[in-house]
Amino acid sequence: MNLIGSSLSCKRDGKLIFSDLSFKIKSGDVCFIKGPNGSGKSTLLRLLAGFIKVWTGKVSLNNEDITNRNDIIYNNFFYIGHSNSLKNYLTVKQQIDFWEGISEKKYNFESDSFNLKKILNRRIYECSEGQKRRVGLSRLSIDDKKVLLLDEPTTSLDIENVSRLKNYLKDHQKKGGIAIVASHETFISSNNQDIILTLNPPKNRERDPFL
Amino acid sequence: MKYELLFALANKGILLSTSFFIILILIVGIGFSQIGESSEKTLLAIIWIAISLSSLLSIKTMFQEDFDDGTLDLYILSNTSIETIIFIKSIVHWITTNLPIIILIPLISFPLGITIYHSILICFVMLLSTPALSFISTIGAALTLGEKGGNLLISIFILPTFLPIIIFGMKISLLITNSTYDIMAHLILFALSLICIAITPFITSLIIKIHYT
Amino acid sequence: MLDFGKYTFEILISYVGTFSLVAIVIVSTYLDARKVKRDLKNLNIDNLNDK
Amino acid sequence: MIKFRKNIWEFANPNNFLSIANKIIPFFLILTIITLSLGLVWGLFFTPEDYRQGSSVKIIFIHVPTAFLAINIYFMMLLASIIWLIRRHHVSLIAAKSAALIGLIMTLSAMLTGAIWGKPIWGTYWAWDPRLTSFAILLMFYLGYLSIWQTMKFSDKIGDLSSWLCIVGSIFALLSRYAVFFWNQGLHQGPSLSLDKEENIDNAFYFPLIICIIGFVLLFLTLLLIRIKTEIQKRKINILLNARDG
Repeated sequence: MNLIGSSLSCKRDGKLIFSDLSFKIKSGDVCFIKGPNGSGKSTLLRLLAGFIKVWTGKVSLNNEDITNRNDIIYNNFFYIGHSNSLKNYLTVKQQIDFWEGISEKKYNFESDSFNLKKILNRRIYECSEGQKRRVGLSRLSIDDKKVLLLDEPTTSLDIENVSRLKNYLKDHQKKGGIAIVASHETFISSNNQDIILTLNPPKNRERDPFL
Repeated sequence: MKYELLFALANKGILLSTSFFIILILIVGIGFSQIGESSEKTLLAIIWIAISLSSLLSIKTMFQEDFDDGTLDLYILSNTSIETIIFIKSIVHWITTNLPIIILIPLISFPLGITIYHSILICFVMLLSTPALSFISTIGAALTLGEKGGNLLISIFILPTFLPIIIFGMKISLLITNSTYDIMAHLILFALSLICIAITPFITSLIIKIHYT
Repeated sequence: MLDFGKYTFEILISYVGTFSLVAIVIVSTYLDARKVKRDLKNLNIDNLNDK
Repeated sequence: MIKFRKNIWEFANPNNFLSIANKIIPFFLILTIITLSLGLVWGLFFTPEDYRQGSSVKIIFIHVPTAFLAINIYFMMLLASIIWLIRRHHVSLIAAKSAALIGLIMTLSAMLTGAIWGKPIWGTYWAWDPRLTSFAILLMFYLGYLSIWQTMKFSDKIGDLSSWLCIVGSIFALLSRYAVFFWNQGLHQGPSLSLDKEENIDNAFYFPLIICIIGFVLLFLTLLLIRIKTEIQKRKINILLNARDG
């Protein structure tokens, strides 16, 4: 499996966010997106997740053009953004039930990658930020898609849980999946094969029609 | 659907909208009692205004919560189309805000001078028309998505669009209290609300997608 | 000169009313245009100074 | 010299639009002043009194043009919004935005003159006559459209939202209009102007009225051009400011 982006650019509200971005990711790779704040890390992830239309360029998965093909994206891509998609008044169990209902798959409580057993009956608003993030990340193992798009997954996680996430990603690597992570730290640094994608602001700005 | 209902129930929307309705009716009733001429016509107008106002009550939270906490992202990425979700959300909204009010109407209007038979007929008219109100107001909710304090904006945008349904509804209820029945008007009202129900999820989904580009 | 019998007042009011309403638009348009023109001028001078 | 242009979409480039607008605004201004003063003076001083309505019939020379514009400006906004949604031409969006205020004012003055005219003729300033109600409905949708621009910052997203609001608004305005017409036909006479000559009002009123309508349309166009020009320049200032501040 491979994911190729060729000369991608994205426009948001009339402004070019990034341009001429190319990458090639094989199965088993973890790709880290780097760049200063506001350089479009989240935008790139949301673009790959199909929220934002590609302005120019092409994304292809397994040599098939999937630019703006949301049906294929839904079946292969998993996206988790800054927010954890949690409802305050549900318990953790209900929240997981809800996600299971949406994706029609089950959370594996035996391996319990995100250590949720202890807090299952807690209401979400009673959880700490780190616990909320864990619950949010647990959607990873419910959906079980091939391409993971993670936006700052380690925010407010402690070292133990970061290592859990690492383990999960390593498992995912072994299964031949792809992960694209926007993060300030490369947290799987032992492996030299990680691809690092640096986003720079576009150089030659398009001429604005109003000027 | 099950979860949506659960979410809505957890928000205690039912209690809010029904108590708002009752308070509105009582206040206007007391106000009119000072003048000393509350007829069943004014009562009807109050009921229609109250029902359209209360269907706008919790509309702002309909997409806003999901938008803020990212659940809307999930919906858009899931296999279910966004139109279906809007449809389900509007129906749940109708069940939680308008249905209890409609059930209340005979209880309220009977002591205030409309015969029970007529008030049940009026309830029937409302059953036909109020779903459309819930559906139309989703457009307003989608328009002001992500806007702080959009509640006022929603009412500015949406109350005028309630007009056709309210005009027909009022007129039919007036006819009913006069014991005349205009089947044609009933049919047109029903057709109107069906058209609204059929079209609005698509418009709303288009508007929601604007927030994602 | 302006004598239309019974209805002078009505005609006068409606003409004056309409034109004062229209004048609101005209004046606001004009003021807006003038302000924007001035801003644009200032901005261009600033840009020249920068260079 | 203005070159002959192959298609109308060339106007969509703000700079082309600006250069053309700069050239034609003075002509429009002069034409507006001439036609408007001609029509109004003719209407006010050189028309006979109506045998039934007396001299109050002279209000027609503002009432009809403003009412005509009030409705047609909304149609224009609808068209411009649709063009923006489909072809994404900024000038079109800006045109819709700039027309809204003029439309609101036209609606208001049509209602005002209508009320003043209605008092001596129908004996009431305001009645829930279908046409009056339609204007009330129109007023509400103008207010809604303007409020979306008032409350939110200018961006393409807001442009999309306002265009959808305009489309939804026109659907429901039409529906409400027919809902109103379904029940009663009202006090108003039929259309004052139509191709069918027999229904037309008298010739003595007809020509000044036509001139007045043309004058008001020209007034609208001039104002619209100036407003669009200002809006484009505002966008320019914004962009320059952004570029300067980084």
